[in-house]
Amino acid sequence: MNLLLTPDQLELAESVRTYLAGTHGPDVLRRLDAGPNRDPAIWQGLVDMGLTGLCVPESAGGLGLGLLEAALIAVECGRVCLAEPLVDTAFIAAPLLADAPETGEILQQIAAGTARIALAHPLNPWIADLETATHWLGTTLFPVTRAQAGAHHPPVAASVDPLRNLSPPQETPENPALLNLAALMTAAQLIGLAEAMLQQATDYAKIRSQFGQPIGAFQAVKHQLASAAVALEFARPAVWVAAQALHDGLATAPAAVSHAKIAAGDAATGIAETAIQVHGAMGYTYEVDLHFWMKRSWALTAAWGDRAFHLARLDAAVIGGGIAIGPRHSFG
Amino acid sequence: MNLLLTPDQLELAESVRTYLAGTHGPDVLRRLDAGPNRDPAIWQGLVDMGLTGLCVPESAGGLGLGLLEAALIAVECGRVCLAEPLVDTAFIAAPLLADAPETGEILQQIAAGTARIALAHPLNPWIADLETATHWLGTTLFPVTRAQAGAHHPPVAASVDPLRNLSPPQETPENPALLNLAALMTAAQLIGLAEAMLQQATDYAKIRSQFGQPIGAFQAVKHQLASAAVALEFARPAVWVAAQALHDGLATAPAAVSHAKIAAGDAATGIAETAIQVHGAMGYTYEVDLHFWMKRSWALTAAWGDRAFHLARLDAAVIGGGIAIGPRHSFG
Amino acid sequence: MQLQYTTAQHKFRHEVRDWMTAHVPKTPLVTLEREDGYHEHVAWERTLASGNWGMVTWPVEYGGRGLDLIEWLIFEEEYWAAGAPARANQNGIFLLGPTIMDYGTPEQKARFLTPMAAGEIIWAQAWSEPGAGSDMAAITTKAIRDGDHYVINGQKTWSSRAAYADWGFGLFRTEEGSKRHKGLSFILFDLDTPGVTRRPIRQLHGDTGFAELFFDDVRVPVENCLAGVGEGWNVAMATAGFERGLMLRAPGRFQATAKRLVELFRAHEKTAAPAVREAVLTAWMGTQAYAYNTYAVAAKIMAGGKIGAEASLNKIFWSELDRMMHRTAMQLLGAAAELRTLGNGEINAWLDGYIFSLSGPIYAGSNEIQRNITAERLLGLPRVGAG
Amino acid sequence: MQLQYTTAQHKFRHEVRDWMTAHVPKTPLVTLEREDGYHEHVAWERTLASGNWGMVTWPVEYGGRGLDLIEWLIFEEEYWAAGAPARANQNGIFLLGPTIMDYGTPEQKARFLTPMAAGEIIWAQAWSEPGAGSDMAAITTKAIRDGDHYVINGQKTWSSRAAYADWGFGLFRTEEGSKRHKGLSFILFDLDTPGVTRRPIRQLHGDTGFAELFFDDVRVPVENCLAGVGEGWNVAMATAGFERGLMLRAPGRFQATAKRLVELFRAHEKTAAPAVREAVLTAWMGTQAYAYNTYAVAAKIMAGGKIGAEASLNKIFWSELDRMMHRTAMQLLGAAAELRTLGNGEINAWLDGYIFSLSGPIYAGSNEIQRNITAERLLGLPRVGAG
Repeated sequence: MNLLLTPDQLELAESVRTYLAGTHGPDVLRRLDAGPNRDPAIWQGLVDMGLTGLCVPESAGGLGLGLLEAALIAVECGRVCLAEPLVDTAFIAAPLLADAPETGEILQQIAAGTARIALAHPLNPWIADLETATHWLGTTLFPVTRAQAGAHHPPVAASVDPLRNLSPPQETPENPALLNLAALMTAAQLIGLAEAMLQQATDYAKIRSQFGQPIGAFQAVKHQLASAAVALEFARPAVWVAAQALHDGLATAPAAVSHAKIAAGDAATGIAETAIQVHGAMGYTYEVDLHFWMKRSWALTAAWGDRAFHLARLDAAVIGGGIAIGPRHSFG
Repeated sequence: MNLLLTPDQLELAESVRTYLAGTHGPDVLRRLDAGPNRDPAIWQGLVDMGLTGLCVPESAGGLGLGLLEAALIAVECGRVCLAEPLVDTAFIAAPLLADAPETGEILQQIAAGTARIALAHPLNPWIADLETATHWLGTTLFPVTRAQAGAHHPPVAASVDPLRNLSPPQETPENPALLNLAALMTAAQLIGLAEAMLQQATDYAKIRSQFGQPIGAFQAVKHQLASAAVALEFARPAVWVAAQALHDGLATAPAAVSHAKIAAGDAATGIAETAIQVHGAMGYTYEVDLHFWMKRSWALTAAWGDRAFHLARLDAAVIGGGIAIGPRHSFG
Repeated sequence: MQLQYTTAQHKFRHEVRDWMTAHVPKTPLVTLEREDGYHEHVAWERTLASGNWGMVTWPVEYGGRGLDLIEWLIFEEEYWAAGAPARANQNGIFLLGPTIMDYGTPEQKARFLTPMAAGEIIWAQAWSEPGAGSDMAAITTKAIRDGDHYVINGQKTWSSRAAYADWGFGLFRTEEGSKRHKGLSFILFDLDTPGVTRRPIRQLHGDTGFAELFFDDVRVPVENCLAGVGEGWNVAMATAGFERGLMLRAPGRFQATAKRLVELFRAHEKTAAPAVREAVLTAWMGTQAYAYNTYAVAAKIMAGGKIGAEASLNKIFWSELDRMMHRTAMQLLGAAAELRTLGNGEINAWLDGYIFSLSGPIYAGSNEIQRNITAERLLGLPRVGAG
Repeated sequence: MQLQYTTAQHKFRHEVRDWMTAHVPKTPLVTLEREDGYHEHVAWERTLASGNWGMVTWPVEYGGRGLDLIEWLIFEEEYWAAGAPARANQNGIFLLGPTIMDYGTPEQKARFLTPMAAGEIIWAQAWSEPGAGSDMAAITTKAIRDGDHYVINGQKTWSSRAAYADWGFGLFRTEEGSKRHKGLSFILFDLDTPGVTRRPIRQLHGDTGFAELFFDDVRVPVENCLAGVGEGWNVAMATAGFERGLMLRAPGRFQATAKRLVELFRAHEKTAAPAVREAVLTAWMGTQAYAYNTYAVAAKIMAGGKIGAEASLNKIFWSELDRMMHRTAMQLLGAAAELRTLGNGEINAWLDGYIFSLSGPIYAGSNEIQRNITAERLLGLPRVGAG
């Protein structure tokens, strides 16, 4: 029993954080918002970092790392509000395909960055990043036809998030493994989004002065931000545990994933409200970067099973008796 | 359409507040707590003020005032944490009996203070103040037999509120009119309790110093107390409107009563938590008077229909379509 | 206490209802935060004025109907029940108008009030500056007397309606070297005066409702100063009182939101989270309580009373209630909440409403400031320490 | 990350479980806050010690088992799952003990630790004074050196366990005229020393758990001073660190509460308010998150790390979670919530638990102080302004 992240895991996350901080700042988000909102150069950079192959077996040219490592990188993707479909392709589709029989060349193509995989599930009223995808995955993998790729003009569903590209849904049956993995990775991105918004609000509170002192010196501001820090502190480990439980195939994994998704979504949407309040009127403008993170948070909180969906799953597990609860059952 | 309290109503409430402030301070609560917790002298004082006859028709020797006046006095009873069963006898039983056919001498006895009426309803797992009552009221009025009066030794149900005397329940069918009136008057007492607790916390915050200033100068304390003031400001009118609606026999009265009971209970229990937090360790002691008000608040919040009961009634009215809602229906 | 409307009040309600039924646009207008939508909303202001519904509580001589506050509440209930558009002239009719009536000269009243009620001149607010948001007394923009003009230099920001409106009003420092609340004057100015530059600010939702205003030697006639020179702070506080107080947000607006929320809930009842059901009931209770409170305050004012710091309780309550209602709606919409237009092709008004509701606890004096006011002026807690 | 227990850990868990099954009193003890209950709980401490379960993480030479923190967490899980009593010696084994191990002389360790683990000496805290609650640096009680003794004069209050315990520890001003954090020393004293007067303080629920302590020329040998003279503040902060940090509240305690809450909900499901259902799920999530976090911190410490200001996040979280769970239970009990004993004759433990949970956000450093620490030390916000 050991819940510590390993030095290797921390170093991996650190290196990706450093790379993204240097190459994917708010200026990039504004550029993407102004023009075409996907950029092959950014994608190629992620490929060159080896991130597309993170969960691809070494036999297929990847790093063969696990879901916890993937979740740690998903956090970093959320932290910089990454628009490229790295998480969907490399951290959700790849691990699922790696477990599938007969996958042909797709894993090599994912690792090489030549495959981009969109994900479909009946829970989502749309499919994200279909038009730039080479394949889409529901219960099995399909190549994306020109018709499908073009399916978004018209009509693409416009998201409040200017960097999200949504197309009409693809008919597909439920795929529980896909749902759990996607919900987990969405929770991980929400942690990164929440951490970034808390950082932005904290930074602003240090430099914005009113009544002769930084607003961050006022207890009213301090305590709002402190409460945000508490929410994050206790949402994070729920995501790590869910990632490891899903990786280990534990029976409690679905409940752990729902817990992680709810906790991360509540932290992100709650901190979004705190962050705009701390920014005041500035936070209500498009000129402050905050809005990109807020909008991504709203989108991801409801994606891959909204709060009500995951609460209902927990309800069946916790109240319905689906899992053992109490002091002896911290981990099942 | 006029939601203003009349000068007469305000003056009446003011005079009762002044009288109770002078005769029923915390010292009295401590004395009652130490000895027998009812005091004929206090009761007689209320009788001499004419309060037992407030809702008794003038023809029967009362003042013939309405439910709104009674609710205003019930607030004052809550404010001083009154233990004598004035509200049950004079503001709940009396108006019900005044509307009943054939009431014999009971109204005169209530006005004269010689009758004390305990109230029974299947919703309550106990009956309050039975042992000092002359009668009990369910759907009809019964004299209290010695056996019943003695029914509390043994076993009386011990309330967390040291000034509440609970006896085992009396079998009785439901009486909707009793329930609505009792829930309304309970809500009114909760308003008074909440106002008193907010006042106590505010007074303490002005005199208790830490870090070289009154704790009330800290924004963290200020904002907790300000939020308490907001809760009270918008619970109060719900009680006035419910009182008038019940008095007028409006179809929306039951929903208005449930609204009032929930809002007043939430304000009281929430302000109880704020008040103890502001008092710090002092608030956790029996030596500070606050605990009397907190305990009464917990008891009354759950009495005469708890939060869940009144929410369910509102649910049927608002979501279930039992009443008209929207901008045109502020008052039905 | 009297919970029944008079026959006259019932009659008035139906008069409003009939007019609204006949005149409220059948399809919702484009958002007021966009230029095309702004003009649609100004046209609506003029339609209202054509029916003499511009500002029912104003005296008849200024284009009002001289109605009392209860009639105003009835008007607002019917207005929101009819789904009528937002008021482009909010700043004028609810904030500046009452201020001019209290502080204006007869000439100023004649000159400004009638076109205001007629919707001919739309007003922008110009309170905040980059360094003076919650701390409005930190205003630095100067208006220096030069003959029969003031010469204004400086910058205002987050000025609502300033992107497209005709005139603006705000506080300016008329006394050089003055500090804080002293030496400020309340000045009205034509937004097309040479030297005024507007820079529309894009808001969260992408549209441009408010703007930055740059003043470069802008000459404003001295007769545009409202009340005495140096009296600006008190006049502004009175205006802010109106804003936070009774008239900025009529209960009908929120009761209409609560009703739509109940309907949304009914449509999503099966998939709603447990607490959402309770939130919907809380929304109804909250909007009713806000209505009761407003009717009581209206009666108090009609009886000669005033609104003081209680205005802060109001502002905290409606802004946090409105945010809660829209947050609840976002939860009910689930995965569709992020979509700008819903399946039926309709605009996702709940999303826009949620975004707008996030500004409620910020504008018109942040709720942190309101809680300070509540604690200090209503509860009498000491001012020592950080606000 | 490794979510599986080792065979040895499983074996240990079962060893604890078997012992608890055999020894935990079948009927709940009288509350620790009453004299009779106190003695029942002290007897339980001695029973624990007889099985060498007094403090499993302590070194063997002091009567511990020298187990690691994961084993401690397993022990606590079994302890709370078995419904074992509250720990009368909490102050000693979790707070003072570790402090003595870090700062004590060999003599002090030998003298105090073994009887502590054996449950022979029960310890009381003596931090607060009437004028020094949240602001502990305002302590004024003096301990003036006189030969080989300190002479203590002054008053402490809200001293937990002081009504009945054997010894106490606290901070005293050993340097006359010193201010704030300077000139304080950490001193241990026998509560039966001549000149010590205990005045038990009646608590909210009516029982007397904590007490006021009056010191009137109380002579305490200098060797009872822990760490250097004037070092008291730093030593106390370390102790407070333990208190807020890992060991004061083991996750098992709250997981047991959450489980009982789920069972209570199942029994009242039909009449529960909608939001209560969600609160019950939130309780489970919260207690699980607290367990995950504690396991992670334990692993971090085992790997040589330290707990810093994160301890404040912990204290805020568990205290507000515990209050929320008991508040929810009170709602589920409805009209029966106010009853001290329920229909089945059992004590209404939820009521007592709710009352106790209200002290959680107050003791061990109020949550207002914890949020200041979080904002200033973890987020780096400025200290200027009111705290």
